[in-house]
Amino acid sequence: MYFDSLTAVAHMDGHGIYVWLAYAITMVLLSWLLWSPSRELRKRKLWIVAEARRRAASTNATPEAETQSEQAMSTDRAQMETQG
Amino acid sequence: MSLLDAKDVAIERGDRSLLRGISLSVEAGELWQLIGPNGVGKSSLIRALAGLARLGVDGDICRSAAALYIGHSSALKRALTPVDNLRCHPACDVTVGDEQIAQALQSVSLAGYESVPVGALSAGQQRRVALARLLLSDARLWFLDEPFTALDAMGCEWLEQQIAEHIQLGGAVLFTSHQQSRFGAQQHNLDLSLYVSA
Amino acid sequence: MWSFIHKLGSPPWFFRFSGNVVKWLLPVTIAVLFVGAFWGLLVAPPDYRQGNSYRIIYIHVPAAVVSLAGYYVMALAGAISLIWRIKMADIAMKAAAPVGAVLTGIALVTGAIWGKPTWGTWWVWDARITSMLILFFLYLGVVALFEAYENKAAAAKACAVLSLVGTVNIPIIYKSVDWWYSLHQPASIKFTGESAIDASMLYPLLLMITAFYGLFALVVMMNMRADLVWHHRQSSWVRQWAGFE
Amino acid sequence: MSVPDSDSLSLGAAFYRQFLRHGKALISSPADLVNPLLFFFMVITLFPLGLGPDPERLSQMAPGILWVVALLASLMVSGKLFASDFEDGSLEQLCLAPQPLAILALAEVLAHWLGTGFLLSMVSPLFAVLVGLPTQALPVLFMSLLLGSLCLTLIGAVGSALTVSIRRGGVLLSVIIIPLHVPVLLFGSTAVVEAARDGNPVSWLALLAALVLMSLALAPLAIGAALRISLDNG
Repeated sequence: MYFDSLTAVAHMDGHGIYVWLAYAITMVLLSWLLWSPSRELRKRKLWIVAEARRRAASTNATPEAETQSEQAMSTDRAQMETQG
Repeated sequence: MSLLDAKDVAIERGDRSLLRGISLSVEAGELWQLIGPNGVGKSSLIRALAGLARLGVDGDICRSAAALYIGHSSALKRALTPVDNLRCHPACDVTVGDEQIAQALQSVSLAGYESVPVGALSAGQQRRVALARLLLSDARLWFLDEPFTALDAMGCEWLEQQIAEHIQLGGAVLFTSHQQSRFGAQQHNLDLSLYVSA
Repeated sequence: MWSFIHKLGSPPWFFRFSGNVVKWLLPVTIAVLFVGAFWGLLVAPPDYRQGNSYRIIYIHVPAAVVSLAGYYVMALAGAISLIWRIKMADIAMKAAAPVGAVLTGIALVTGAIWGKPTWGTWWVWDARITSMLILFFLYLGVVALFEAYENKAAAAKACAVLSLVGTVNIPIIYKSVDWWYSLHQPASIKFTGESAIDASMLYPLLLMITAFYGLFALVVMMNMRADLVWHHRQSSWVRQWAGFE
Repeated sequence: MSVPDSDSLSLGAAFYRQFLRHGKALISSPADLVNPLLFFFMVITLFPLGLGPDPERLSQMAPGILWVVALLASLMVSGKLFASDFEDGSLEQLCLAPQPLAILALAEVLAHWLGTGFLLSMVSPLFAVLVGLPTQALPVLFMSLLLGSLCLTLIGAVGSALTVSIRRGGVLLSVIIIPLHVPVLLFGSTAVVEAARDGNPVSWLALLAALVLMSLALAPLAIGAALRISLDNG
């Protein structure tokens, strides 16, 4: 260990603010890079499961319910589309 | 010897597939009309067959002769005169002499308009200048997308005569049109609604 | 070997393959990242001239190196998609562009922060940082072009052409900027010649560079997986994956 | 078909025909030729207004000002290069022509360069006096702009081909093309700076000429590919 105490680590003879600022920004951006695709994957998986369940429900539903669920799916798809 | 062979052609727009499983072989002297409701993909298919679109087109299409495509837009420079437009046309595949151009313009009854900039002509007249290219090209395969739109009775009759003449000389024509078949038995129809993918 | 490359092109196979790779690569990359950062920040000695601000090199240089390599990876994917019309290469290119842009951004920000204590101002027009800024613009150009096209298949092909043109230009840009402004400190690692910094600083730097390379590959694969699931949301293997996993 | 069996068009004839077509279209609307020059003239006059009339300072910055404004003028004009062909459908026909698209596109780009970049470089010594460029640098300014504008037009044409099918493609053209213009700007303006300082501009002009040859060789390939892609997106 080059530094002997915690305060020396924070201070780093005057350059601490710059070093820690640089590392903080880098870690934030890198974690965002890692986090955003996994969130996207999870969101799409939920959408697919929901759509599969809706399609299964609509196959044995009455025609009247059919149009309603069909309509729900299309608005849902439109909302996904804008995000997608 | 078929001029155009298309096997299992599929057309997509965005990631939605419009048409699928189209196979077609056009022999010399044949006339094909692509029929189908609006938006079924007639224009996309004829552009794909002419070789204009590659993205979103699957299946293999091979043309064994030069192709001439006339679409909705006239491909004419508004500032140039009809003579300059026809002489310097980008897809023109033969050296065109002045008297041939004059003959062509005369044939589409635009005799007096040689030096009028195309921009000053009416839509129908511009359409006829574009169609005059049919007389100035060696291409044996014609792809005409809605050729009869914006044409008056005389223009349609002239175009029918050109197509008939081209067929007899061993050429082949594919065209899309809303009107019912104009050539009776002589014409093969390709009804695209049979190939619409679910 | 060829069958492996060929299988890479098929979405379901690639999806499973990349899933396994991500499973072990994620923890490894994060571990290497933290070890490298810890080593560079706390263990390695400071530079005798610049003092502790030199520790920023352990993120500035890796980000710069990987962002430049990332552009070539993106252009390679573009070339594959243009030449062999493989759809998977389109998805790879679309996934690589934003990652490269963010990494170049990191390199620029850390370079600017490093410049403050060393040269006294936030921005110095020196050769390396200027070339990186132009590389950042090249990335933004590719991303902007992709967003501007409605038909995303055409967008991928257009970005492929743009990134190939960019690749031809990058060496010229770097050289012309160097000649134009030849004051900058020589690149601290010259793999060919003996490197200008001694071993105690070199090892954490190499560790961080491998960590950044791992991170680049990781994020590109994860972006690709998210896109594949969306593109093939109708097909059975996606529904099967969603249903059972 | 009433066409006698005339020989099919040779590549050179097709190149010349395409060059003629774009040239005639350009000449027929003189505004397209004069506007870039007016733009160049007016923006040059902004700099002394902005930086102050002190001739010493102006002449020191003259090469940079002249070159940056020439670059902006070329950028502004590049957007219109393929726009009219795309709208009136002649781009489709171009792709159907038997000759390679890259060569025909090159003909269009050269005709466009003659109408814009070439004129700009002819007129630039006149405007150089406005910002007090030393007279011994004028010939080098002309040479560098002559070569540079051809390179800028070729690279701008790649951008124009990529963005022609996008409705508001103008700004996007600048975003994707400016980074590629950097080497041309560096070599060109440094050549003029060297000439103004009685240094040796020849090496920089040689580098610029090398860039021109590279662009002449590679840009048409990119332009051809980009035009086909834009057609599919249209």
